[in-house]
Amino acid sequence: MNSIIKYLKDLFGGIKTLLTGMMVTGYYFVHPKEIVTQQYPENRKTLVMLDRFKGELVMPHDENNQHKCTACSICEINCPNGTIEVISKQTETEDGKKKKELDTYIYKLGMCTFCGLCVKVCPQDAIEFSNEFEHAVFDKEKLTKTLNHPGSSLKSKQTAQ
Amino acid sequence: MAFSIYDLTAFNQSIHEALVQNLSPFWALIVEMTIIGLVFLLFYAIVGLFLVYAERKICGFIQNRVGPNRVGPYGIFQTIADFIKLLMKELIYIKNADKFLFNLAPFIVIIASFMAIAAIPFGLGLHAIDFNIGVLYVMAVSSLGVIGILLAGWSSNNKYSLIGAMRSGAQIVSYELSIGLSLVTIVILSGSMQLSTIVEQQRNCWFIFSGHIPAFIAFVIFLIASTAETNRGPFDLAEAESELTAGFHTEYSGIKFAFFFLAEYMNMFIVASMAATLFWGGWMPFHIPGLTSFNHVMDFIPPFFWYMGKTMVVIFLMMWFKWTFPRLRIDQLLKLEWKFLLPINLFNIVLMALVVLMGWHL
Amino acid sequence: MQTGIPIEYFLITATVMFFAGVYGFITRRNLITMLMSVELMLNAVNINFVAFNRYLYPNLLEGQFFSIFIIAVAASEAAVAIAIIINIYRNYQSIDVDKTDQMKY
Amino acid sequence: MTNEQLKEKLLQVFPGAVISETTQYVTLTVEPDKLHETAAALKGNPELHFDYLFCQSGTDVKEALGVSYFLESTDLRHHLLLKVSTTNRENPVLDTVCDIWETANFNEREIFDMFGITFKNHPDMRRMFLDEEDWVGYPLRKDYVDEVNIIERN
Amino acid sequence: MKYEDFKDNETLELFKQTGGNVLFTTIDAVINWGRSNSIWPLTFATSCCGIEMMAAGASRHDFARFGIEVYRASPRQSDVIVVAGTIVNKMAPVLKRLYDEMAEPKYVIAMGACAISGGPFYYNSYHVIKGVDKIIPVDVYIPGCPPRPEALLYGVMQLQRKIQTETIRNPRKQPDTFADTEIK
Amino acid sequence: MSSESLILFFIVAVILVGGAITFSSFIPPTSTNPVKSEPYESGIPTIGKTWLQFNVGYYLFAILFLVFDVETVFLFPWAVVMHTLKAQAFIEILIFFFILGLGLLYAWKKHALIWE
Amino acid sequence: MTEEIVQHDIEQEEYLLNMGPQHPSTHGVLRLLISLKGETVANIEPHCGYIHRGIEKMCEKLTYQQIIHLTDRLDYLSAHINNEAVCLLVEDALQIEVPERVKYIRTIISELSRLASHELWWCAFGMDMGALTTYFYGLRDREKILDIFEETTGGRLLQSYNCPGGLMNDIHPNFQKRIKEFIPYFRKKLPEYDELLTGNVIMQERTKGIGPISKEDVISWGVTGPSGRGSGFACDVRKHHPYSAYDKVQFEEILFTEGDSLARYKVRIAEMWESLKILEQLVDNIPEGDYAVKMKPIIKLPEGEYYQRVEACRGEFGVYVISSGEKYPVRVKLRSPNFSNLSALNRMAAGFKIADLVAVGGSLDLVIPDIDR
Amino acid sequence: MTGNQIMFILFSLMIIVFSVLTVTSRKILRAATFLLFVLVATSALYFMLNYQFLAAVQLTLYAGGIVVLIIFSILLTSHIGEKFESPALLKKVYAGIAVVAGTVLVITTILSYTFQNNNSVPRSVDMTTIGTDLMSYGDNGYALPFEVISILLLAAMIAAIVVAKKIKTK
Repeated sequence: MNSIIKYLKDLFGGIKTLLTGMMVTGYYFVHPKEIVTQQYPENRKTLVMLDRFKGELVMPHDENNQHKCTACSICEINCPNGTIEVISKQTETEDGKKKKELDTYIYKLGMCTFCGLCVKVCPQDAIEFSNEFEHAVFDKEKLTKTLNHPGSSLKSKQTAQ
Repeated sequence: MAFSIYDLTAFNQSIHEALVQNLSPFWALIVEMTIIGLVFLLFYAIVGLFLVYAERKICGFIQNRVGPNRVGPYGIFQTIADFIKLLMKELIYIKNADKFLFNLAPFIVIIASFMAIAAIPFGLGLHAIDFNIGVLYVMAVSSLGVIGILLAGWSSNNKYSLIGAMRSGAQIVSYELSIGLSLVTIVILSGSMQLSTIVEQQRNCWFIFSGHIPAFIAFVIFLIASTAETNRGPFDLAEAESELTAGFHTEYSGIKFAFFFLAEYMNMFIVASMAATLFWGGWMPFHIPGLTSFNHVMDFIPPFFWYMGKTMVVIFLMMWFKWTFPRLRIDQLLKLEWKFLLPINLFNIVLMALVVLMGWHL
Repeated sequence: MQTGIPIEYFLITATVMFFAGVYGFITRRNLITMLMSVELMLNAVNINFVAFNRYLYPNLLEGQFFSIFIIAVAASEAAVAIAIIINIYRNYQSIDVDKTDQMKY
Repeated sequence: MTNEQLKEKLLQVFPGAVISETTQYVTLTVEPDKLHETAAALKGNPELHFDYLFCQSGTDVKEALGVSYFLESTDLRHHLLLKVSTTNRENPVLDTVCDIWETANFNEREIFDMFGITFKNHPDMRRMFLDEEDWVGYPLRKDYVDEVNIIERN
Repeated sequence: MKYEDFKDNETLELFKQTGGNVLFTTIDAVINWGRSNSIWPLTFATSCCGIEMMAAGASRHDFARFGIEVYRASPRQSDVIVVAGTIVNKMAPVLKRLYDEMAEPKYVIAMGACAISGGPFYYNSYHVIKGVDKIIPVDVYIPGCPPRPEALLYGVMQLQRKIQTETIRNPRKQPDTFADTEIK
Repeated sequence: MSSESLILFFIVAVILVGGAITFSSFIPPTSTNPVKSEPYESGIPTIGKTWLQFNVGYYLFAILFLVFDVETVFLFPWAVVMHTLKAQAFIEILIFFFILGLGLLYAWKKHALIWE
Repeated sequence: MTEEIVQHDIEQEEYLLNMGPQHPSTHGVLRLLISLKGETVANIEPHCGYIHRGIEKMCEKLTYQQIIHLTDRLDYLSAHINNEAVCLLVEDALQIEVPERVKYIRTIISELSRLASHELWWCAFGMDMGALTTYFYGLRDREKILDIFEETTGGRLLQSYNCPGGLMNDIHPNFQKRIKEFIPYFRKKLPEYDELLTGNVIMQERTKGIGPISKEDVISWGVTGPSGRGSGFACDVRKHHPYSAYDKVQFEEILFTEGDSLARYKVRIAEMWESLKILEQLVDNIPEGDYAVKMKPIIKLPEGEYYQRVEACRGEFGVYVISSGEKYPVRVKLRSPNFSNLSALNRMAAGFKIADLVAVGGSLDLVIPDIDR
Repeated sequence: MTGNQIMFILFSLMIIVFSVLTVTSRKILRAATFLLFVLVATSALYFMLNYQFLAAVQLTLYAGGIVVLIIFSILLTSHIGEKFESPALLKKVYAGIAVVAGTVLVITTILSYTFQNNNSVPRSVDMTTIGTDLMSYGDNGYALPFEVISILLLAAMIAAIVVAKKIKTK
């Protein structure tokens, strides 16, 4: 007799737990306002990235096409996996002193791991992360970027202050 | 009766007569059959595509998301896109596979579901064949599908497939019994196996109400067993994704896979139709004895909509199961059948016989 | 219903089916195929019963009931036969009838 | 048990043991041939009862291939660093401890994979991560060179 | 999204070089519409990017909107293999095999730095494939470590655009260089 | 309509499936490579034979199914006449069930209903 | 003819099935070679290395700051905790006292990581069991945590927020507000998890008594974290060797004694409640102060050996560093919890069915890159 | 030609061809599949003769039951690619001669005998008749066989379990 009671108890107890589960899913089915989906390409205009989001390394240029990078290569040394390549050139200033200047700042987006060390160690705050995340391309070569704009130059001390 | 305005028998008759007058009897038959075949084919395709779409949307809403919405308004063309894609996909032939059986398996699965649909009454005068053994016929034909699954699993020469096929075989044959026995319960109540008669008998009160507790138990068992029979929901061991990748159709690609996929949904539709027909009165409108005006209002909803509505409710229940429950293990699955459903079912049959014996169902 | 088809055609079909079963039973050495041959023969007999019933004694149902009972018996037979075959297979790793003539029990 | 007490206890159990305290843990250094018996005693002795080997690491420091065993007693809550090393770089062999601590089974396979130290009596001495058939060399050794796969920076 | 909003349109134009007559164009349009809106990925993830791929499939971002709902575990039934994570030397033959076992037409998305170039494991690692395009042909590269789900969705849209440039008359073939590459 | 329409259904289904498969085996792009036609097993070549290891559980259920299937089929005619024959049919089916119940009980006690 | 009859029992033959590297239930590229008898698993042989990236070797060529970005990619679900281990080790070795604020923030983010990780485990476990909806509910709630991470650290999954001596930047002004919004939200959602999966009779049947392992075995195999605590092994590093701010908060070490899959499941669910409790205690009490101490640009650890253990989401994570006084370490050993947990899989799941193997694997919550390193 | 005749030709051809294939196919699972076709075609013949219940029983038990069981046991005892060795030529010849002789003999007998078609009023074969017959005693009653079937099934079930489980204890 006990076994029959247990049998029935198992049966009805089991059914009860199943119904409890169905209540949960049923609740969400009849409450469409619980839907959390963000419809990405449609909401592109309104989509705001959180400001610290690390999407891509950029080098800000001001309106005179000037950046702050002095080509000191600290970022290149600190980068754990060689994402950054700073190519500098020697130029002579008016007073005859030799001066190192940025030629090309190569950034391999396809390798970057967004650890943030480069931005952290940069003594000039010349680089920063942007919120851009739409990078997908068909051609791998497109992922190697030159950060300094063509014809850009170092921001002079006076304008910086 | 008000719903006789939707009686299609006369319409069918007129077509039939027009054909007989103009053609020889043999050709008349052929033309008639062709028309029916094409109509059913169309119906089959539409239902299949719709069910896939419905499942996606329903599971989407259950899961707090919107589901497909980029192909056409609300994504209604999603399944058509899927179909075109699958049709334009390469078919892979497996080395060492038994090619003949490998190709045969989808045929068997699809044909089993297609033949079963022939006997289902969709509305007043809307069925292709009206057997006097309709219930048994549907059961018999749909039980052939399992052979397709077994052949698919074996001929793929793949371990996952074989395990999946064996599981599926054991599962389907076991639950076949429960389906059969719960149908027996209804046959006791109605005293007929002809589907049109069974529907007709539910004119005033659906069997799930007039059959008291036994009919309800039979309905629950039928629902569980048919979910298992169609390899769905918590019983999808044959294609248990987390264990056997894709189960018995692991090696099938492109359109052949699509047929297995389609057959799953069609089988679901067939069992849901059977549930609606046998327990919920098929295309019969909902009537409350005594409330004449209410009954008349109900009568003005066309039978086909009644039928589809009831079927969709059952299908929705099955989808709800699928998206809620964890999957059973194979031994639990068989335990459920042999130690719970089968004894309860046998007991239930005796109970129903008692009900009929005492005349309580009237 | 039976317009146009003489009963002989049914009987001939059944005959061919029956002797195919006989041929299989003689030549096959695999127990399962032998079982399948037996099923063929039983099925042929069933066709005869039904045809006779329909054509010769349509006022009776004996042929049909015999067929139904034959099918039931065939099912039971198949169940036991398969159990035995599988048991043989477990012991001898083979279901070849020639290799299993050493049944010990 | 504090480190001081543990040291005393260890000296009591293993007379003449080499004990140092360069890390936060008491360090016991043993010769390769004594390894297995020391390990068994460390687990078996009810007052030491080091039943949990929480880290086992291969080392390649100053020409010596070695293994460090970090032990903890789950009930007495004291720790020990057991070290063993061999200078035979051609064919280093040490005793296995996987009959004492089961977790050593996989760890020793890993050490074999990375350092090439073979463990005697290990039930299943195969490479753990790298390809069993094709891979040549033991990557974590200091003298490992691989010109095919490694791209050196700068 | 408008055509101009996408990146790398130059490469896309290269794919479009083949023209066709009206009939073929219509058929192509229909087929490409089907294909591009029903991209079933293979459940394949090796590391971190796999988690973001899962996140992209979840309610918040909902892959299923693009018709990518059905993750198939069998390569026979999947259309795209999203290489999410590092591929190491031991895994490379497996990946190649999986790719080979997929039915045509098949696509590859390289997701994340590891799959594109080896990422953090480019230098000094003895066991990492430096870019999955050394093993199988890649259609779309999605940088990031790991890329956020929106970036993956963007990548999928890029793939859809690429699929829409295909024609039925000269179907996309596996480049010869990969056809019989033996990977050790 | 008569049972002849079944044939038509059969033919329609065959044409549907066959047509689609034929279409699909010629039109879509194909490619060949050595491993494509090998069985898929999580990306690793299959080890050993594909043939499944032997297990009692699998076929015992098939046998039990067959036995009970026969029973089900015999129940249908009974069920149809339950209305008209009443008590007579009821007693007969009780005997029938009693005997088969013994079988089920036997199987239960012998643990034949447990998958192993 | 008669002599040829072999009387051996057929069940001794092995039927080998590969599960993985590409398999939905191995959560990555683990390969399990299973010997089957019928549907029963006779023996499981894990084959690792399908994502062995040689991180330990790479660490020997990197400075301590740079090592951190590799430890992120070990167990990516507890990335922050792994980083913390390295940072704690460096700070200990250099005997730097980090500000209280840093300790608090680290602890909060650790616990958030743990919550996120356990939620993901819950999704994956539900999916393994076939309850597909868990995947969506779990990830829906996890996104809330990821938003908190992203706002403060700039990364969703891999935050890279720690650095030796403190943090990369200060917390976002919204940080506390967001957490205080999240806690009640999640307290409401957690019971739903129980209703949907934990209580479900199918789930109970499928996990109760499946994959049992005793306390002695757990200790011997070195199974730690929730998996170990499910067998009664008190191995919570937060409790026994407190680091950061764990000595300042009240929380329970969840211990179950059954040792089966259900116990491991329940430990994780209970740990989510505990994490919420810890968060509540900390979030309002973050002290003012610097977010990092000034470190030299090149860190050189004094010659010696160092070991640091922390409680990652899946168990005890340890870093063992041998330094020769240079800026690069001589040897870095990363003690990964999953590696030990995996080794006990055969012990747990052998003798059960394939479906049970999936359940046991799910209850161990393996992260494969952490195993292979 | 009427539809009936076409159907008959189709199905009898199917039966003949597939029965021959069943016994000659060298792949066992194919043989089982051909057997399935034979059985389905037979059931179609029953449908044609309007024995609908019998046809459904044939489909359910033969095609859905026995064939499934046979396929199951084939799956367990033989693996893909395995072929039978062709039977010895001599055996084939002997069997062939015997079978052909038998077939010819029977067919000639059939053709030489004139069947008297009984044109009495056909008895309806709807389910009520079948059910009443099955449940009643006396002339058209089959109550005894009906109950005996249950004993047969019991015996078969016990036998199958005993045989199958026997080795388990070993």
